[in-house]
Amino acid sequence: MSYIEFKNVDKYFGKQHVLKNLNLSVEKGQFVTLLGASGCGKSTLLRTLAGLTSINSGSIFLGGEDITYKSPNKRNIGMIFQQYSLFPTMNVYNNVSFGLRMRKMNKDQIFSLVSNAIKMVNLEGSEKKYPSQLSGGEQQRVALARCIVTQPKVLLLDEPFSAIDAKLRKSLQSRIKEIHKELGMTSIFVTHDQDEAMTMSDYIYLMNNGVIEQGANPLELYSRPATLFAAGFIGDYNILDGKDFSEIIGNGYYKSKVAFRPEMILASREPFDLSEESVRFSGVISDMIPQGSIIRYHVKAGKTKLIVDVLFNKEEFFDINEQVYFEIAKDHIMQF
Amino acid sequence: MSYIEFKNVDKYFGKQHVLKNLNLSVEKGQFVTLLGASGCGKSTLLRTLAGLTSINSGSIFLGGEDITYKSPNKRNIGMIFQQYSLFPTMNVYNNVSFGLRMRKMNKDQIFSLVSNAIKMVNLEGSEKKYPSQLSGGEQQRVALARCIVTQPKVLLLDEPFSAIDAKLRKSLQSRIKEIHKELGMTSIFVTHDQDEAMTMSDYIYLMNNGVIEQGANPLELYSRPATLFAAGFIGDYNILDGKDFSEIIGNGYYKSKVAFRPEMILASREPFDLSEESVRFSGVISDMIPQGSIIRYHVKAGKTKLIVDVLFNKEEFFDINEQVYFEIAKDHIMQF
Amino acid sequence: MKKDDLILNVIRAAIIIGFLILWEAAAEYKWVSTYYTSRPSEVIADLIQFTSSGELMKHASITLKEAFTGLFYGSIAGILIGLLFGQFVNAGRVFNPIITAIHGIPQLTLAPVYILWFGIGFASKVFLAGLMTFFGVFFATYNAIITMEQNLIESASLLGASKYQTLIHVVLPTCTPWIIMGIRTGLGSSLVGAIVGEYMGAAAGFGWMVAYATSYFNIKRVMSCIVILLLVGIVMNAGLDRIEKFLLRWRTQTSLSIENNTIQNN
Amino acid sequence: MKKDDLILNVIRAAIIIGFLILWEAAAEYKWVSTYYTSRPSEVIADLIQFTSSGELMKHASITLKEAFTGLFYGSIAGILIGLLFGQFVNAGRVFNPIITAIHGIPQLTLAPVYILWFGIGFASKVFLAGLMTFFGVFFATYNAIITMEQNLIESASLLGASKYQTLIHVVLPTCTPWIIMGIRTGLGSSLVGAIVGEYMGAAAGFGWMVAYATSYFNIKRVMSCIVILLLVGIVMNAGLDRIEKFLLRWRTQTSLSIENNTIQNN
Repeated sequence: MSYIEFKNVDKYFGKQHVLKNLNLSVEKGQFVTLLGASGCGKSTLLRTLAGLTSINSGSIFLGGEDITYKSPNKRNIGMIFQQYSLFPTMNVYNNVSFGLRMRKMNKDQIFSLVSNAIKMVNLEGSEKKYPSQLSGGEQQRVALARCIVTQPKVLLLDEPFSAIDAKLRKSLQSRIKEIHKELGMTSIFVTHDQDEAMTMSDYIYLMNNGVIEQGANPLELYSRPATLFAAGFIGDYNILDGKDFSEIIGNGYYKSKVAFRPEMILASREPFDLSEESVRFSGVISDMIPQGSIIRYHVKAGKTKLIVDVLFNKEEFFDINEQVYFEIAKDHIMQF
Repeated sequence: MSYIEFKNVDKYFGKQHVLKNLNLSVEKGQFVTLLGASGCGKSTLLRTLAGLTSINSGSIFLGGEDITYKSPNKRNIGMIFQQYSLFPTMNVYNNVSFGLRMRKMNKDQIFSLVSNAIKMVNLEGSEKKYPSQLSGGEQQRVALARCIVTQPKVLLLDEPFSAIDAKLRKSLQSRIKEIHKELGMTSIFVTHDQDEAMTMSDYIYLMNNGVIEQGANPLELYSRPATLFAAGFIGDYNILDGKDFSEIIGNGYYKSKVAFRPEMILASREPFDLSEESVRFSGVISDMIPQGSIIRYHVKAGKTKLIVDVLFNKEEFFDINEQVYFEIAKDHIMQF
Repeated sequence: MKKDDLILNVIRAAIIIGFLILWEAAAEYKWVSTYYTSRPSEVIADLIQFTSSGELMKHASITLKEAFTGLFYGSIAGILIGLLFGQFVNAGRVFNPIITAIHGIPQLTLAPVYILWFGIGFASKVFLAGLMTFFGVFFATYNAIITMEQNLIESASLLGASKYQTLIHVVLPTCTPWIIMGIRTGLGSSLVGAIVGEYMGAAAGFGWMVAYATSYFNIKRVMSCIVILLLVGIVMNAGLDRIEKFLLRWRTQTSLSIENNTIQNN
Repeated sequence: MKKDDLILNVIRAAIIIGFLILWEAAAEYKWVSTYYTSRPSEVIADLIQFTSSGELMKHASITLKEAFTGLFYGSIAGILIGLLFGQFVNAGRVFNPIITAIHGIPQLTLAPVYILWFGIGFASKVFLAGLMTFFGVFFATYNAIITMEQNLIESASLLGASKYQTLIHVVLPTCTPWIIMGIRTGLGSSLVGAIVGEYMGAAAGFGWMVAYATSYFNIKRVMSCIVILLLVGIVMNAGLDRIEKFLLRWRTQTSLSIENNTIQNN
C-alpha cells in the first residue's frame, strides 16, 4: 500500500458531483502535483486529505491508517493556502511556534525548532515583524516555516504562488522544492499552471471534472498525453481534425483527431525529401511571435491554422506571408 | 518631428528624480512599449503624456502641438488603467458612451458609435450589465471600448493585463493588437513583462531608473542588447565575468563582462571539433527543467553556473550529473 | 435555501409566540406584577383603542414630521458640506478635525439648550433631529469622496469631462452608497432626536405620549408605544432595504457561500 | 509632513480663537442677547467656579460611574453573546434577526420605562447605558466572527489546535479590532444613556445639572457643561486612540500617499 491512498472517494456539494469515485496514490517522499483547471476538484481533493472537507463515500489512508473520519487537528498534516492564512495578531515567531505551543512543548525546545525553521526559509531577523509588515512572498515563507516546524506527515500546497508576483515566485518555488528534499517530506501541490507543475513535480495527476485524466511524470505527460483532454491542456499541442490534417499532407490516412507539438515540426525554405517516417506539408506564415528562447510562427496550411516553434538561435527569420515547407515525424503524431 | 515627442523632460516626486532629462519619440500608427521594472518611471512617463501628472521641466509634443500645459480633458488621449477604472454606477452601454455624452453628441450618433465599439470588443449583449457583473477581462474590454469610441489621438495602456489571469490575457492581448491595427491608432503600452513586450510591440523603450537604456524593435532588443542592464533584463542571458568565462573555455581573451543567450549554446555528448568561429567548454548537468517547448539545463562548468536551452523535440535527454560538451559561436558572445 | 429560510422563520415565530404566552401566563398567575409589566392581552386592547381613537395618528404624525423635516435639512447640509470639503481638499483638512471634535459632544445632551433657544414647539425638535442627521451624512459623504478611487476621476477627465461633469456624473453617483448609509443611520437618529426632544419639553407627539403615560403609571400605553416603535423600525428598515437595492442595483449581490461541512469532526 | 501639520494646527487654532472673539464681541456690542448665548468671559468664570466649588467633580463622578458601569456590563454581555452565536451558528441564525429587530427600537425612547422599572437612582441609568452599549458590541463581535477568514481557523486546526484553543488564540484576538470598535462606540452611547437618563429623572449627575441650569435659565452654566463635554470627548478619543494603537500594533500603519499634482490644470 502506498503512503497516501484515496479509495473510491466520492464528494458532492449539493447536487454537484465534485469527486467521482476517485482513486489515487502517493508514495512517501514524492512531490506530487494535482493539475487542472479551476473547478476540476483538485482543491477539494486536497482539502479532503487535510480533513477540512468531509467525503460522501470511500476512504482515505495515510501511512496505512484509515484517516477518513479523523479530525484535522489530529492528522498532523501541514497545509499552505493561497493567501491570508497567517495569524494577523501574531508576529513571525509566534506564528511559526503556534503548532508547538498548542502541543505544550517546552519553551527552549520551541525556541530551537522555530529558529531553525525560520532559518530554513531565510527569514532570520524578521521574527518580531507582523504579517502586515511582510510582502506576499515573505508571508508564504512564514506559512511554510509554520508548517514544517511541526514535522507534518504530508505537506499540502494549495496554489501557494498565485498571489505572488512572477519574479519572487521562482525563488519561492525552488526554496520549497529544496526544503522538500532536505526534510524528506511527502508533498502534494495543487496548481492550474502547467509550467509550475512541470518544473516542480516528481509526478503529476491531471484532473478534469472530478476524475483523474492521467497520472504520469512530467516529461511523459508532456510528450505522451493519454487523452485528447491531456493533449489540449499540456503544452501548446496542435490539435486538428484527422480529415483536415490528411488534406494538407495529401494523404487520407488520418481518421479521428490528431495532435502534435509545435516544436516537433521542422521548417525550411526548401521542400523536404520524401521519407517513410515522416509527413510533409507547406504553409504560409501568418504571424511571428518571439517567446523567450523560441520563435513561434503562426502558419496557415490551406484552411488549417497551426503553430510551429523554432529555437531562436539564428538571426534570420521567415517573413510574414512567406511560403515555408514543414516536416513532422509520424512517431510524433498522436491520434485520439 | 515625430507624432509624439518628449523633449528634456524632468520629473521629481519630492526629492526623488523620477524622469531624468528624458527624450523619446513615437511615430504615428506605432505600437510602442515602455518596458522596465517597477519604479523605473515608465508609468509616470505615461501619466505625464496623459496630463495626469505634471512635469518639472521640458516639453511634450503631440501631433506637432506643445501639450505640456494642456489639461487632460482637452488632450483627447485614451488611457486604460491596471484596474478599477470603469464607472461602477453605469452599465456597459453608459460607460462606453460616457465620453460622447460629455461632448453632448446626439443620441442616435452615440448609439451607432457605441454599438460599433462594443461589437469590436466582442461584448454584444452585455450592454445592460454593470461592471460588478463582469470578469476582469471583460471589464478591460469595456474600458478599451470606452476609449476607442472617442477616437483618441493616442491610446495609453498602463499594465492593463496585470490583474487578468493568464489564459484570458493572451486573447485580450491579441484583441488589443488587432484593434490597434484596424483603427490605425498610435498606442503606448507600459509593462514590466518582457514576454508581453516582445509579443505586442513594434518598438520597445527599455527604461531603467528614470532614463531610457535602449530603444529598439523587439528582435533587435532581444538579440543585440546595448547595455549590460538590457542583457540582464531581456531574455535569460548568461552573464559572466570575462575572467571566469576565459577560464572555462581555456582562453585568456575575454576581459570585462560577457553575455550570451542560453539557446545559442550547442550541446552534445561528443566533444565539438575545433573551429576559429566558436569557443568550446564542457560541464556537468545539475538540473533539467522542461519549460514548454524547450528543455532548460542548469550546467556547472568549473565554478561557473550557466543555463542552456535545447528544443524539446527529442525523447532523449542528458542525465543529471552527466558530463556534456558545449559550443558557442564567438559572434553570439557580447562583451560589456 | 428557500426551505431553510422557512424553517428559520417558523422557529423564530415559535420563540416570539412562546415569549408572549409566557408573559401572559406570568401576569395571569401573578408571577410578576402587571403594575410594572402589563400583559399582552391588555396591551393589544390598548393598541386597538389607541389607534381607533385617532390619538396614535395625531401624535405619531407630529413626531414623524419633526423627524423627517430634520432628516431632510440635516442630510442636505451634510451632503453639501461634505461635497464642498471633498472638492476643496485643503479646507477639508482644516475643518474636518474641528467638526469631528464638535461631533464628540453627544448632541442629545444638548437637547435642553435647544429647547431653551427654539422653544418647546416644532423648531427645537427639527433642529435636534437635523443636527443628529447632519454629522453622519457629512462624514459619510466626505470620507467617500476623499477615499474614492483616483482612477475613476482620471478616466472621466481623459474622456473629456470637465470638473463639474465629473462631480455630477462620476463622483456623486459613486459616493451614493455611503451617503445612503449615512442617511439611513440619520433616519434612526432623527427619530430619537425628535422623541427625546419631546421628552425634554413638548405638548404633543409620540415622545410626549410615552412620558405622559409613564408619569401616570399607564404601563399598558407605554408598552403599546414600544410595540409601535418596534413595528415602525421593522417597516422602515424593510422600506430602506428596497430603496437601497434599487438605487444600488449596480453593486454585486454578493452571496455568502457557506460550506457547512468544514471542521465538523473537531 | 510635520511642517504641514503645524501649519494646519495654527490655522485651526486661529479659526477657533477668531470664533471666540466674535462671540465675545457679539455679546459686548449686544448683537445677540447674552440671555440666550452667554459670552466666553462669563463661561470661563463660571467654569472656574464650577470646578473649584467641587460641584463639577461631584456630578461628573456620578454620571461617569453610571456610564462606565453600564459600559462594562454591556460590553461583557455583547462579547459573550456574540461569541456564543458565532460558535453555534444555527442559534445565531435564529436569534440574530430578532436581536436586530429589538435593536430597531431606539433605546433612548424607552428611558421613561426604565426609570419606572428601576427608579430614579443609579440602576436605571446603568441599565440604559448598558443596553446602549450592548447592541453595538454584540453586532461587532458576531459579525467579526462570522465573516472571519476561514483559512485562519483551518490553519489553526491543522496545526493541532483544539476548538477551544482556536477560539482563545486565534478567533478572539483576530476579532479584537471590531470588538474595540464596538466598545468605542459604546463609550459614547453609554455616556448619552447616562445623561439622558438623568434628564428623565434624577437628583444628581451631570445631566441633572444641565437640566437644572436650563430650567433656571442659567445659560453660562449650560455652556460650561458643553465645554466640559467637548473636552471629555476629545480626551476620551485621544486615550482610546492610544489604547487601540497598542492593542492593534499588529495592523499595518497605512500611510495615505497623496499625490498633489494630479489634474491640476483642469
